[in-house]
Order: sequence, then C-alpha cells, then structure tokens
Amino acid sequence: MEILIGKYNYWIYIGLMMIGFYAMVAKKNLVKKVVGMNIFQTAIILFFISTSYKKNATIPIIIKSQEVIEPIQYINPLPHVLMLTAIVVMVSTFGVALAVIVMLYKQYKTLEEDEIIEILKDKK
Amino acid sequence: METIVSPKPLLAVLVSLVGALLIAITGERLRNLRETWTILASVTKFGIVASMLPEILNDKVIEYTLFKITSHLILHFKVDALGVFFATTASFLWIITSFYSIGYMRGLKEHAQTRYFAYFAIALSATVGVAFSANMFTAFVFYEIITISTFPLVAHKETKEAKRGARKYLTYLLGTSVAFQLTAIIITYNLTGKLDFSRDGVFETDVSYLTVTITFFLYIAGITKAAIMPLHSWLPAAMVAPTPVSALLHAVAVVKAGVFMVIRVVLYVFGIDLLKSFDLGTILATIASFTIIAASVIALRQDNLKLRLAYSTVSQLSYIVLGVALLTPSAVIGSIIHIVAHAFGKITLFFCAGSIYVSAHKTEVSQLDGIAKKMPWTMAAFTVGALNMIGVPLVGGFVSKWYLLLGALEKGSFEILSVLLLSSLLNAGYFLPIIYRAYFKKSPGHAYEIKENPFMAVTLTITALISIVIGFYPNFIASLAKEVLR
Amino acid sequence: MIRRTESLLVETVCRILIPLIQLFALYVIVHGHYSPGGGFQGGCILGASFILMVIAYDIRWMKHRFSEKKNTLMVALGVFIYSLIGFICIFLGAEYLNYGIFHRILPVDVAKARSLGILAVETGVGITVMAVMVSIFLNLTTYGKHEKGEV
Amino acid sequence: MGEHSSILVVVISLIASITNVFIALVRKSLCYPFFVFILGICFLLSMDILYTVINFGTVKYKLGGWMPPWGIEYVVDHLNAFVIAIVATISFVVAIYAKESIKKEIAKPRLPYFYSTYLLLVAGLIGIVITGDIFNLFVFLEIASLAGYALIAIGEKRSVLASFNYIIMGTIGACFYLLGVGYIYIITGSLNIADLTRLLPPLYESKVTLAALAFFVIGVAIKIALFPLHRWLPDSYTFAPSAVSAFASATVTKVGIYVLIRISYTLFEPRFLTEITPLSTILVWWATIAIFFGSTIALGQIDFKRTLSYILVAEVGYIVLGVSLGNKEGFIGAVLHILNDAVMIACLFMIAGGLFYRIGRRNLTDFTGLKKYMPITMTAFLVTSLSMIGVPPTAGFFSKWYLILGAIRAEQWISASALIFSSLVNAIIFFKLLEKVYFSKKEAIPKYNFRELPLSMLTPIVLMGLAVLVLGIYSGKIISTVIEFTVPKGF
Repeated sequence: MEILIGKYNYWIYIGLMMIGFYAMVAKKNLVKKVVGMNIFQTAIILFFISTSYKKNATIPIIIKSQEVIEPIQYINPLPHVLMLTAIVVMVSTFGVALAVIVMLYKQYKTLEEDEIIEILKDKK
Repeated sequence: METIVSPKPLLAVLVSLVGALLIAITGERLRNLRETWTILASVTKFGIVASMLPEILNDKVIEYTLFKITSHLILHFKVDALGVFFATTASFLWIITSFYSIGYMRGLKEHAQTRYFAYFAIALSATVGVAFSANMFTAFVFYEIITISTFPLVAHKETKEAKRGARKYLTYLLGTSVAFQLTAIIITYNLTGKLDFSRDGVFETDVSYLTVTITFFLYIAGITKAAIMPLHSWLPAAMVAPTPVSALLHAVAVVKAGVFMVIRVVLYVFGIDLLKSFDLGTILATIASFTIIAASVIALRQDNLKLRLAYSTVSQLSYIVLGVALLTPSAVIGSIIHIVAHAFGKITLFFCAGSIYVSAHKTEVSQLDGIAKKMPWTMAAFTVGALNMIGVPLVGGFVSKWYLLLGALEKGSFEILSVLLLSSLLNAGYFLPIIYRAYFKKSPGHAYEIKENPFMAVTLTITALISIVIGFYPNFIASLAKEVLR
Repeated sequence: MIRRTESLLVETVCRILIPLIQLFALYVIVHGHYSPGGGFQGGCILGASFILMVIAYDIRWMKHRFSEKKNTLMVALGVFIYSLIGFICIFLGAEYLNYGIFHRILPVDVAKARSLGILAVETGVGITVMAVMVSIFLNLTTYGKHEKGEV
Repeated sequence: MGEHSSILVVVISLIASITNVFIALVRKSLCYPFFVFILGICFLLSMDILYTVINFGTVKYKLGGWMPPWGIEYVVDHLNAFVIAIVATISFVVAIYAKESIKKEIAKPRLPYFYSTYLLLVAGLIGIVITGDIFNLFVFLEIASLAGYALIAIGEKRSVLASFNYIIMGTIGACFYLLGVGYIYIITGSLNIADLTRLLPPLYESKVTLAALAFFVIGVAIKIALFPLHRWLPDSYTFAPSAVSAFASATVTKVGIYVLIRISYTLFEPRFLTEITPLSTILVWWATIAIFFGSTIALGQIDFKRTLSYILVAEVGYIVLGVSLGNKEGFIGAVLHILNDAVMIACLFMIAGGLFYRIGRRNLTDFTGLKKYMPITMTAFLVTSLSMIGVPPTAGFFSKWYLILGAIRAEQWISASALIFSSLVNAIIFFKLLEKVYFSKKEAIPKYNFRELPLSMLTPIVLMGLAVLVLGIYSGKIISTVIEFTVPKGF
C-alpha cells in the first residue's frame, strides 16, 4: 500500500506513459500516433519535474531582502531546466512528425496506416 | 641453421604481379608483346627461385619481413627446403605452360586472352607466396588470393556451365577456408600465441586431446584445395576451365598449394611428435586411403578425358596426404617427391588432353580411337604420363611410390601397403584402355585433317621427358626432399 | 490554409492584444537572466503573438507585414548573436560562452559582465525561437507551399 | 586553434546549417560551396582533435567556463577523437559525392534545405560524441535524429512513411534514454559522465541503477537498430536519397554504438556489466542473434540498398558483440570495425547511388555486365566486397580477426560461428554480384545511360575503395596509436 500511495507520482507517470505507448503502437491513425508520442514524452517530463519537488519549498530565486540562503527552502531547479530543453526537443519532434504527416497526406490522401499499406501493396 | 635476410622471396612473388600489370596494360592489340611479358615474367621468376636453391641446399634459410600489420599478423617470408622445392616446381612448369597456353589460346582463338594471362600470373604469384610463407597468416592471405585470382580463369568461357562450375569452385574453396581454416588459425593463435611455422610445431605438449583434434580437423577441412574427400567435388567442377588452367593450376599450382599447406600444418604447426602421441595421423591416413580408392573407382567410370584426369588428380593428391599422415621419414620423403613427380606426370596428361581438344576437338575417351597415328608425339607423351601415374619403374612416379611403400613398411601397416598396391592397379585400369584405344583401335574417318600444334607438341614432349629424367636420376630430388626432414 | 474571416470582434481584440503580448514577451526575455523567464519562453510568446495575427487576419496580410525573407533573416540573426558572443569569448582568450571575460572590454566587473553576456545570448535565442515558431506554423498550415508563395 | 577545436567543430556546423538557409535566400548557387567548405573545416578540426589527443592525451573543455560537474564539459579522449574523425571524414567525402547524386533525387528548390539538414546531422552526431554530459548527449541525440528524420523523408516516395516509422521508433528510443538519465540523476544528482564514474560504484546494488541501465540499453539499442528493434532501418536507408543513405548508414549507428560503449564502460565499470548484472552475456547473445538474422534476411533481398541495410543490421551486431565480449581483443575488433564498417558501408551505398544515378534502378540484377560501362566504380566495388567478406589484406579481415579471436577467447563459440556464418553470407551475396558484374554481358538498352560516373561521384567512391586497402595494411598502426588507448581499464 505504501508503495502505491507513497510513490504516486511514479504510478501516474507510468500510467501516462503506457497510455502514450498504447496509442503509438495500437492506433491506426497517424495523428493519433503522434498524439500518443506527445503523451509519452509528457509523462517523462512530469516524472522529471516530480522528482525535484519538495514540500514547503519555493522556487529558487533570491529575493533581495532575504539575507540567509537555505538550500532546504528551494526546490531543485535543474530538472526544470532540463525539461525546458526536453520540451524544445519534443516540440521539434512534434513539428517534424506533423510535417511528415502532411507529406503523407499529400501522397496517399489518407492518414490511416492500414489504408496506406493497402495502397502500397496495390502498387506492387 | 643459418639465416640470410634477403628480399629475393618478395621479388619472386612480385615478378609475376608486375607481369600481370604489364599484361593488363599491353592488352589485346599488342598480343606478341603481351606474350613476351608472360614469358619474361615466368623465366625471371624461375631464375629468382632457382637462385635460392644453392643456399637452401647449404642448409641456410632465407627470410624477409615485408610488413608488420599488427604485432602478430605479419607478412613474413621464409624460404626453407620444402618451400623452395614446391616453388621451383611451380615456377618451372609455368614457363612451359606459358608456351603451351599461347598455342592453346591462339589455336582456339579464345576471347579475353589478356584477362586470362593476367590472372594466370597473379595466381602464380600467390602460389609462390604460399610456398614462401613463414606463418599461417601469410599463407592464408596468399591462399585466398589463389582462390580469387583463379575464379576468372575457371569462369573463362562465361557460359552458364562455366559459371556454375566456377561458383561451385568458389563456394568450396572460399567457404571452407573462411569457415574452417580461419577458425583453426584463430584457435591456434588463441592457444599458443604464435602463428609461425616451426619445426617442432607450435603447440605446447600439455594441450588437451579434444582441442588439438578439433583444430587439426578444422585445418584439414579448411584446406579444401587438397581435395580430400568428401570436399573434393570442386575439382571436377573446375574442369570447365581452359586446359592450360586445368594443367597448371588444377594439377600443379592450386591443388599442390593445398597439399603443401597440409604438409605445413602437419609438420610445422602440429609437429610429428604431437600427432604421433595423439594418433591423429592414422585417422588422416584412413581418410586419405579412402579418397585414393574411391576417386580411382570414380575415375574408371568417366568418359570425359579431363574429368577422368581430374578424379585421378584427386586420388593422387591423397597419396601425398597419406605419405605425410604416416609420419615416418620415408613416407614424408615419398610424398614430397610425389609433389614433383605427379606435377610433371599430370601436366603432361592435361597438355595431351588439351592438344587433342585443339587439334581434333575431341573431349571424350570413347572418341579417341586410333588417334595415335594422327598425333604421335601427343600420344607418346600421354603414355609416359600414364606410366608415371601408374608408377612403372624408370618413370618419376615410381620413385615416390617406392618411398611411400617404404614408409608404409616402416610403419608396419599392411592396410596402407595394400591400398597403395590396389590403387596402382586401379590407375592402370583407367589409363591403359585409353592408350589401347589410341594405338590399336581403328580410327573412324575424319572430315578434316588433324594436325598437332607445334607449340603444344614441343611443350608436352618436354614435360614427358622430364618425367623420365626424374625416373632415371631420382637422387637430386630425393636429396632435396631429405633436406626437408633434416 | 487560413482565409480572412473579417470578424470585427476578433480583429479588434487582436489589434489591442497583440502589442500587449509582444510587450510582455520582451519583458520575459529581458528579465530572463535573474527571474523566471528567458529567451526561449519570451520567444515563444512573441511567436505566439504573430501566430495570433495570422489566425485573426490571414497569411497574405501577415506576410505583407513580415515577409518570409525577413523571417529567415531573423532565424539566422538570433543564432548569429548567440554564436558571436561565444566567438568573442574565444577571441578574448576564454572558453566558448565564458562571458565573464567581457569585463576586459566593458567597464564593468565580472559578475555584471556575465549578466550582460547572458542577456545578449537570451536576446538571440528569443529572436530565433520566435522566427522558428512562425515558420513552423506557416509551413504546416500551408502544406509547405508557403515558400513558393502559393498561399 | 588548438584547445578550442572541440567546441568549434560542433558550433561551426550548427551555425552553418542555419546560415545556409539564409544564404539560399541571397544566392542559391553559393549554398553548395559553403556546405562543402564548412564540412572541410570540420574535417580539418577533427584531424586537429585527433592529433592533439594522440600527442597530448585527453582534452577537457569547460563550456562557458563553468566548472564540472555543474557546467557542461566536453571531454575528448582517444575513443571520441577516433569516432569524430570518422564522422567528419565520411561527412566530407559524402558531401563531395552528394553534389551530382542529389541533383537527380531531390527537387532543385529543396537543395539548400538538404544541405542545412545535412549539416545539422553532422553537428548532432559530433555533439553526441564530444560531450561529457549525459543530458547534453540526449539533446544532441535528438538533434541528430531530427535531422535524420527530415533527410530520410526527402527521398523517394515511400521514404516518407519510412521516416514516420523512424520518428515513432526513434522517439521511443530517445525517451527511454531520457528516462535512464532521469534515474541516474535521481540517485546521484549529477549528469557529468566523469563525475558519475566516481559517484556510481557504491550504488551498483541499487535497483534504481539497474533500471537506469536497462532504459539506457533499450534506448540505445533502438537507435542502433539492434536486431528485433531494427524495423525502422531497412526502409529508411532503402528509400532515402543515396547520399543520405551513405552518410547516415555509415555514421548514425556507429555513433549510437559509441554511446553504448560510453554507457557500459565509462559511466559504469566493466565489472558492473559482467559481475553484478548479466548485461554482457545478454548483449553477446542479443548481438549473435542480430548477426544471424541480419545476414539471413539480407540473403533474400532484391533491392541492393535493402540488402546493404540488412547487412548493416548484422554489422551492428558484430560491433555490439565485440564490445560486450569483455576482453581486449573483442573490444579492439569492435572499435576497429566501427571504422572499417563505416568506410565499407559508405562506399557500397555510394556505389548503389551511382547505379541509381545512371540507370534509375538499383536491384541486384542491374549489376549485370557493368564492368564494361563502369570499370573504375566496379573495381572499387570489388575491393569493398572482398573487404565485406573479410579477405585479407583488406580492412574487413582485420576487424573480423580480432572479433573472432575475442569470441574464441571468451569461449563464445556460437558467436564465433555467427561471425563466420555472416562472412559466408556476405561471400554469397557479393560473389553473386561480382559474377554478374564481371562474367555476364548486358545488352545495352539505348534508353539508359551506361557510362562511368561523373568525376565528383567517382572520386569519393575511389577514395573509399582505396581507404579499404590502406586501412587494412595500416590497421596495426591504427590499433597501436589509437585503439589500444580506448580499451576500458578492467580488461
């Protein structure tokens, strides 16, 4: 029970990841696949962010009036920075994937994977 | 033993490579110049190889390190008695074959002659390379070069049949050497840390029986060029090649390179003592004996002259393997002499087959009725070659068989003795009918005139004469062979 | 492909909103080095303002104000600013992007020099992010025909 | 440039890729010279790095002057320098080749974007290799992958779908890698590889470390197309433009394997893989299966580029096998094979591209009788084929020698036989082709343009063909000056 509740952030991220993974693997529609991919990546981002969280802590910005700096007071900023970069990567992957989908649509006039495979088979 | 460092072995290898380059550059338009290059290269090669003979006979060793690729993979030449023995035979026969080839190729107006002569030269380079290798790696490199450079020669006709034969040839030779020989070499290196050939073998005495046995048979299976059954069927398949190729390469250079490697492996990698203690020689001898008898029996049933000669080669090669496998001094000497004796005998026979094909366009034994009248020189030489194979006294083959029999007696093995005698009978069984047909049957009339090609007639007479010379004066060769064992 | 809808409400709201958004974006960019924000976030907001402009009006109108050539120039410009700062650091004898070294050429101390250096870099990043956002959006909405001018 | 080479080689190609788009707006004809010029500079810088590392040892570069482990650090040791040199050289050579080849495969207005994306791929790959920070590595991994997706998508018609599948698979791989980074960060609080090497050993028994390792290995295995995870590779490299196939096949998987080596032997100690986890055993078997299946599937292909792709899958198996055997010989063989395979595969893909350039097809049957029309190309093909089979003294023999030696020394007999099996399969494939090239005659079809390739395509092919021979002869030298130093300490 403790594992279930105490580490709920892990369970959420695993759940989200599996949803994304399921969409990537099982969905026939290409856009749904890409959306699945996004969910998958978001799950990882949540995972990173949740690891840096501390109770009763604040963002690591020094206020001028403050004089003593206690590391305990602040949450770890590094995962946030990393995830900022990861979001950039994610967005660009998303962009490329959408561009490829647009190209696919222009070629096959459909976004269903099985239909595209059908068309390819017919060509052969 | 004294060691001389000299680039002569490298030169011997390079001469024909340069020759091949010149041949390729000269091309078809200046065919006389091209043929001059071939002759020049072959004579120079023989000169270089022969110039090493006196030093070797004086109990010296010539070494030359070409290139250290890694700390243990070294291209290294070392000329000892065994190597120079084989190299001299091969390079001498190349001169003769070159003349013969010119006659054959021009007589048949073959295509792609430049390619033919160029690859021939490369193959000879690699053969001498194998003979002079100082370690397994160098030998393996040249062994592979032989395989690849003879592929175009076997596929020369470019017909479907030729391609199929060549494919089989390559599959057997390259496949087994990569799969078995290379593995064996790597296992050897892993066990001993050495790749050099050495008189006492490279293995320590405390190696396990299983490892040595596996490695030994990986080597034997990997050296398919020795045509030991059941990995022999590339040799008959290679008979689609033009006859000079069959004559020099598939009776002398390629197959002898295989047998030579077997000798090297038996004597210089494992060593007589190790094999004796594990009794591996007997197993090899059994396989070789089986090959001798089985190949002879198959040869009896072949109608195609070249195929019959091919199976005869398979059988004769196993004599050499058998001699080495017996591991007694006389038997080893016998097998070394047999390298030369068989070379001259078989090349004569192939030359005759080629000459008959060029002049009379006949390939089958059953078509040879009464041909001796039209081609007296050819058939006379053929008779000498056949007697050589059978092992009649005063012809070269007798000398080697004598030593082999002595070796079998030394070993006290009655089975081997009977194998040798039985195979001689079988040899007689498949050669004498040809001679009988040629001399005593009546020729069916021909629409065209059969004339011997002078180039070819001269060369095959020379090789036949040399066979007889070996039979009369066996001492020189025997002393050289004994040098190997000293 | 986005056509002009000519909805008065949308156009008016956007006309008021877009400058404010852009102002906020600039604020985020310039305060990025000592408070939450920065080039990337600011650039995104700035890019979003342009995208809003496209949605509210249409692409032709937008390209009239902010042509593709200018946009590509912006992409390159941002990266140039970023790399230039880095190279200046190398020429001054420090590691790439070690802007502390700017105190040699600017009349400030090391800490201030770092602050200024990162501001310059953030500006470059902001410009590039904005331009790239716009160009991704345009490429996707026009099926990639936007370069050929067939909007 | 000296100390700054390591950063410049990444930054210059990165900036150039964006500058190139801008140059395209000004004058399109300038793009190609600029592109080659930049790659030439990268090539020289990479040589400078290699030279520095060989003579003065490991180079460390603190980006932005921040001290590691807080800042990003670029660490260049022998392994990095070696792989960077490979990537830079191949990219430069293929860039020369690309000029003519790409003209027939890509519409003219897209050319500048091709050059830009290509430069981005180079920057990403070099970045992956040069960085000493595992998160920074992820970023470069994605830069390289994104560029790869785009480059593949501009190929033939079917390449778009291949590229889409690659995006999906590649993203999963990258995300797994990122998860591995996350776990490592949770347990150590550091991202710097050198720092982690120090921090991790006390934590080897932790489940978190195990999870991180598992995610790393699966993620990288997808990126290097290790057998059952290879699905994206054949389609992508078959339908991509020839120049892209040549460059990407030679470098992308190799750089992935570099990441695997870094993770297995620098991030963790060799004993972690052999004693604490059974990972090396798993990888040995995995790679063996990859070799078997890659080679077997390659036998049944009709399309030459697809054949090469499956051979590449097998070759990846070779290298992973060598890396995970856990002895010096195997490791040397693997690192040597990174170089040899890059050169051979690049050469073969360029030849496939050349065939496509002249006759618009590249099936195995199209090789018939080509020696008459493309003698020089076919000579290069002959040499490279022999090397693929592993005939001495070409380069392929020596790496195979070390790999088999390593396998035998580790007593992995099945792996050794897999290596030999794959050599035999290569022999069958390539001798079939060589026979078609040299011993079959082609009836000239007037519609097609059977001629030797233009000089700008021929030179790179010949260069690579020569390289196969030269690298073979000098492999001892390469091993003793570079590869010996890359062997992890525990061996």
